Amino acid sequence: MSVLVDEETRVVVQGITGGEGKFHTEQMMEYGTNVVAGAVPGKGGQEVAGVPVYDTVEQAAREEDADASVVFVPPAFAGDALFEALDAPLDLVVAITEGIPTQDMARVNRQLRETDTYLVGPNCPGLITPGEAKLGILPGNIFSSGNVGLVSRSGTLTYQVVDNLTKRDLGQTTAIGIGGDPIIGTGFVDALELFEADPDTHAVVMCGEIGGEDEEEAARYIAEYMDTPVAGFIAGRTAPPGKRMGHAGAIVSGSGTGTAESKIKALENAGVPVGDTPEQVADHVEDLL
Amino acid sequence: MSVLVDEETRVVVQGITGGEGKFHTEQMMEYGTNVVAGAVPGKGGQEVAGVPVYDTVEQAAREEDADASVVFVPPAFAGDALFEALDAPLDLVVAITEGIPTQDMARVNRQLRETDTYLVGPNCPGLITPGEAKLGILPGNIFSSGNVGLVSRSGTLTYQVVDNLTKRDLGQTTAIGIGGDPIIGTGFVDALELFEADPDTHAVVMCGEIGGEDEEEAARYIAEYMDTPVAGFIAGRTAPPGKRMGHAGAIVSGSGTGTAESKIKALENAGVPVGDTPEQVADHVEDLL
Amino acid sequence: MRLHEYQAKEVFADAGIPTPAAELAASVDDAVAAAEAIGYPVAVKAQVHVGGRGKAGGIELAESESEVREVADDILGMDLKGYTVERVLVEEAVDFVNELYVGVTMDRGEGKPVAMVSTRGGVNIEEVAEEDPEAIAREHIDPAFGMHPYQARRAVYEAGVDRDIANSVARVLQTLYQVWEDRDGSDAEINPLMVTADDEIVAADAVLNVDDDALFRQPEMAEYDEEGEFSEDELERKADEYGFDYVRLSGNVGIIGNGAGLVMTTLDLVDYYGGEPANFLDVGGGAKAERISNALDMVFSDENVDAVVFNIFGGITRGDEVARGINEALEQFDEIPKPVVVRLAGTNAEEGMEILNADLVTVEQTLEDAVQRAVGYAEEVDQ
Amino acid sequence: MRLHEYQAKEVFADAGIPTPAAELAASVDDAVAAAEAIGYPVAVKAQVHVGGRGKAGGIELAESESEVREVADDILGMDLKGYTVERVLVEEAVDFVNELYVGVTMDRGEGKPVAMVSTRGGVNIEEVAEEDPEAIAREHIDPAFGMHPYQARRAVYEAGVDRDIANSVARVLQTLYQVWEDRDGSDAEINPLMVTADDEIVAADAVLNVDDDALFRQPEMAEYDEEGEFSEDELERKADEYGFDYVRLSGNVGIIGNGAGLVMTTLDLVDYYGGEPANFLDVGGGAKAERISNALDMVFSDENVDAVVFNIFGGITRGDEVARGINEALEQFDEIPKPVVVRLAGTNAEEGMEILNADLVTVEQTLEDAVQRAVGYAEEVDQ
Repeated sequence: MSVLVDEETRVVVQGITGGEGKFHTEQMMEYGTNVVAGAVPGKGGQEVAGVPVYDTVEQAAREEDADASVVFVPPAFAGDALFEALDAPLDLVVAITEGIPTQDMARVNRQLRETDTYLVGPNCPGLITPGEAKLGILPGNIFSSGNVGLVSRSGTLTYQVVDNLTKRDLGQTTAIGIGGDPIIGTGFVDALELFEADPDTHAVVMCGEIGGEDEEEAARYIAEYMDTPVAGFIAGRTAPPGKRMGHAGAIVSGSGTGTAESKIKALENAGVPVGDTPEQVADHVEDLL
Repeated sequence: MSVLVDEETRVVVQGITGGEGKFHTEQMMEYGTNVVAGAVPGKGGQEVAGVPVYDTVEQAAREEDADASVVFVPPAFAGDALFEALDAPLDLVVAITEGIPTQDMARVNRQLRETDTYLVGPNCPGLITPGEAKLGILPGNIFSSGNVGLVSRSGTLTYQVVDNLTKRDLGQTTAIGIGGDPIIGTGFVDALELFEADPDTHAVVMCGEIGGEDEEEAARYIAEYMDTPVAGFIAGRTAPPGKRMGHAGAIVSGSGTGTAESKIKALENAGVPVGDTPEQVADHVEDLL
Repeated sequence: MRLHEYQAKEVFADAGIPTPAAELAASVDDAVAAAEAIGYPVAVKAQVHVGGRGKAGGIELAESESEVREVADDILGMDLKGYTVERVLVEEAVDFVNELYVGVTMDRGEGKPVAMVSTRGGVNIEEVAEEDPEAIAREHIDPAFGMHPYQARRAVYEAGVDRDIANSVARVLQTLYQVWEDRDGSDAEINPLMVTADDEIVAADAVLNVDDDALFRQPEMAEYDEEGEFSEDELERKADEYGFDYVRLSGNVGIIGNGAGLVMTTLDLVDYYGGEPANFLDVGGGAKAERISNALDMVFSDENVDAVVFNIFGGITRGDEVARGINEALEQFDEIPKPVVVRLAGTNAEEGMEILNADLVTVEQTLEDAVQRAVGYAEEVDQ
Repeated sequence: MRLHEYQAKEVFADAGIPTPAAELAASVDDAVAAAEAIGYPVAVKAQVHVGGRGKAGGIELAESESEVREVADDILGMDLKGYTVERVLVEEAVDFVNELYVGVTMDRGEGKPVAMVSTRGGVNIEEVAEEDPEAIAREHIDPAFGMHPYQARRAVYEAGVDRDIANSVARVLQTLYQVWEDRDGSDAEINPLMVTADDEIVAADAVLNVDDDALFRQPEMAEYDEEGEFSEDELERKADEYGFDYVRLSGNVGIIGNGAGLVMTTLDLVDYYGGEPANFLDVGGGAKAERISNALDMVFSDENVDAVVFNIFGGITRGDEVARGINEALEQFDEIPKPVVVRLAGTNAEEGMEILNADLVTVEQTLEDAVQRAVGYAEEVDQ
């Protein structure tokens, strides 16, 4: 089993006619993802990578029975594309786009709370159920099927951790990159809930980083509601206050909130072993299984 | 019993320091309404009609444990006053103000759907549970306590119909003036639901008028869900198309929707006897009880 | 409040919607000068607040100076459904291959704005809505967020607009919605939105109605109102001055009351008892003596009226004040112009009844009796 | 992107928030002329992007021409926390009786804007927030509706602002929110908002930070950015030019990687294995040869750096392209300036490893080994 996506998921790619959209559509299809349509205003009637393009997401969803989308739309138009996807409606929307204005995301987030859609991202690598489907830009070859769920705020860090897992034959149910922006759709707690409810996920790896309080909130959720064991990793122990470390969300505030220390402590208090290195995370997962 | 208001209802008057606000606060208190506070920005600390005034509705609700408000705020500021009341939060908000811009009401209505508050009005006379409390500007003396629920889009027409009822000893559980604007909070269906759930309401009078489709919708609701008998009246049989008959909402569209004829037919098809005159409405109620 | 075509086009053009070159003219010479400046052919369009101007002869094409002179002379001063045409818009005649419809209004049932697009523009859209509702694509707008760009696009594609012009039409619809929202519109419409052979789009007509209740925060729209109608019905103009909700009808029983529902009911009863209402006149809540006097003046000024029923159910309005107002108003006359039947109920009704001068009016106790009595008087006069 | 005080005040004043009379000056003579025009006393304020300017000597009062000359001379050219002061704002000194705080920012946790008011203005508000959170009234704003006027009033009353000035302060907060929303602000702040003896309120300082991701639709704000900082850290300015996410730190191990989380992890591992990171440098996704070369240039230019670890986990980024970029960059040197350890994983990593010129770099297979090797090199150099 898996969470959010599997081989049945019918995917529409928003922005399929752009360079990135086209390239990753091909990559996704090569991996086995069931991409059924593209959606680009004004490009309806065309074909990209063998799938039909529609002018609106609603048309694509209606005509091709799509239930998920992956968004490669440029940041200036991405907020509108997300509203369109929520309104189609779709069950899952994966926003790869980096650099969406924060106020646009606050509005999208407001609308999201009135829907039953899962939004993953933005500014994320997407998610993958190894051997079934990937929605996004993750390199499929490093993943393997198994019983570890993974949720992470960072893209390449996810790859690093997955690589360590896969090399020890610790395969994954689903790996979700939730994105590094200050305002994202699916957060740690949402993902942990999904993994907790999935009988095939026997352990979860949670990769957090400095900034915000999502990891602390996740720790409270784990302590209170989770039976599935969790191992953790937190990036940014050496980040100075007030500096943005690449991700718009990765910033330790001047008043000292959002530090790695506070997150690690919260997780450890919730019984979550936190690795000092990605290798140690794999050690912990082996112990937990 | 009654619906929405009784002698326990703790009322804050928004706009209590204005002429109308003050006058009707006194009238309401004289009738027995439990007015516990006023709310007017900048007037906190004053007293009107013996009740304390607060700067914000939230303060008034918190300090005096109010659960309802009556709004006498001028139209330019009334939309904001309604948002404030919904956010306090209160269980019931009665908006007397006439002339609130329609787009303001569309926004209030949007917010209303996310709350559990009943908004009655705007542009309405309010509501009354005879012998217990009135919230609004209705003349208390024509009402009497009994088993007839009443809901009406019009103020003075309500008085006329109530007068006919009272003179035959057909007292009322609660009478609700829902207001004559195109966009209102509590509609016919909401009010009918409340009366249907009230064991003491043995019959309901519904006074509609031309414009919109609320009466048709109410007829469908009555046919499908109501056991309590309903008698009806529709004002505006002689109204020409395209002319606004006083109420902003009372207009028969050029294409012929919103006519009295269509509303009467819908009600009669739902088994609701519709009176040609207010006197006949009272006849029907006597028959139904 | 309804803007004239030329006013609505000004507002739309300011917002960035393409409109044809045009000039307003109040005389034949001005119309000719405008046409010469714009270049032929031109359309000469009556600027009055009535629908179906084209069919009624209020819009004519002109290909030359002499034709402009002729049609402007015909249209200026003509009576169009009761309104005298005092100004015409002289406008570049657009050579179109297609006519679309775009509009925004408030959907009362949903309590939300709705944006509409149809490829069947240039005809009465209400007829299209009835005959073939599918021909109009509708998007409901969340009033909290306003119109999302994808909604404009979706409506345009849904309506079947050609892909070549879809983006331009979507932009016009988005702008139209923004104007509607910014200006507190009740309706905003472009019909037809013309499409030219080289895929340009132009607003060939324009409707913008503004919410009267919002004029306090729309000073520019209120100014347009001042430039408004020249030749409305005289009584309706008087009602505006007095601040009454008033509608003139064709019967002979004048009706005055307080509260829209009760006044409508009084009209209905006049009809029910065999009479014909001459008007709807609501004096509103809390009316004092002067308002009462003004209301009587209105109804007496209507030469169709043969008798008057005055029906007040007091809530805020006090019976004694109404009675005093009626007395004052009627005492000015040597002879009461038309018989007046009064019925007072509610707040201070008894005091009112006592105050009323029974030499000047007929007093009845119930609504039904009052209406029947007035209908009877009107029939007597009528014979 | 952070506006200077004088820029933020321009924006606030345009929106209707009262600000003191002020002029920007780049020389002592200009400062004196400005003060003469404004009238004494004036405040002379360093325009640099650092907090706590006052305590650091960057803000001084002057009562006369000679005093202005003296303090302007002191401040212009001074080094303020690493920034050279090139301009001062000469401003009317406001005679206040009270200092308030108003601010708007995005509450990440809630995913909503939050507006804040406190009567404890004029001091570091983050300290107030920690010591006495109750002293700051907060209103969360629904981003669909924006700030309702009642919310501004409620925050102001909740904060305990005097009733006499409550409405004016609420208006300022409402305007500040509107500026924040219209300008795509990340933070907007007035601290202190001064209250004078006759209940006037004046924005004595102003902060407006704009969301970098929204600059494409904020051309006016982007222009302000051009007038921006004169004397940033040279390496950080270079990073801006190259378009890297870069943060300079104090250690001696230079770090280059792809992806924020992985680069942070690399820093953490350098620390874990006993080294000290010299920087955070993220080349981003899909980096090609030129970017790789630029990244190496950045790290080599940092004289603190003794060794470099280059850690790539390819997703979009391809190991072979990275390897070629590294070779190209290093082949330009007769002698490699600092030892470089490279670790490639993910997409085309094997190809990359083969391509890498082992004479120029040290290749490691795992992240842990690469970091340890680089830390070792740095220690050697350091000795």
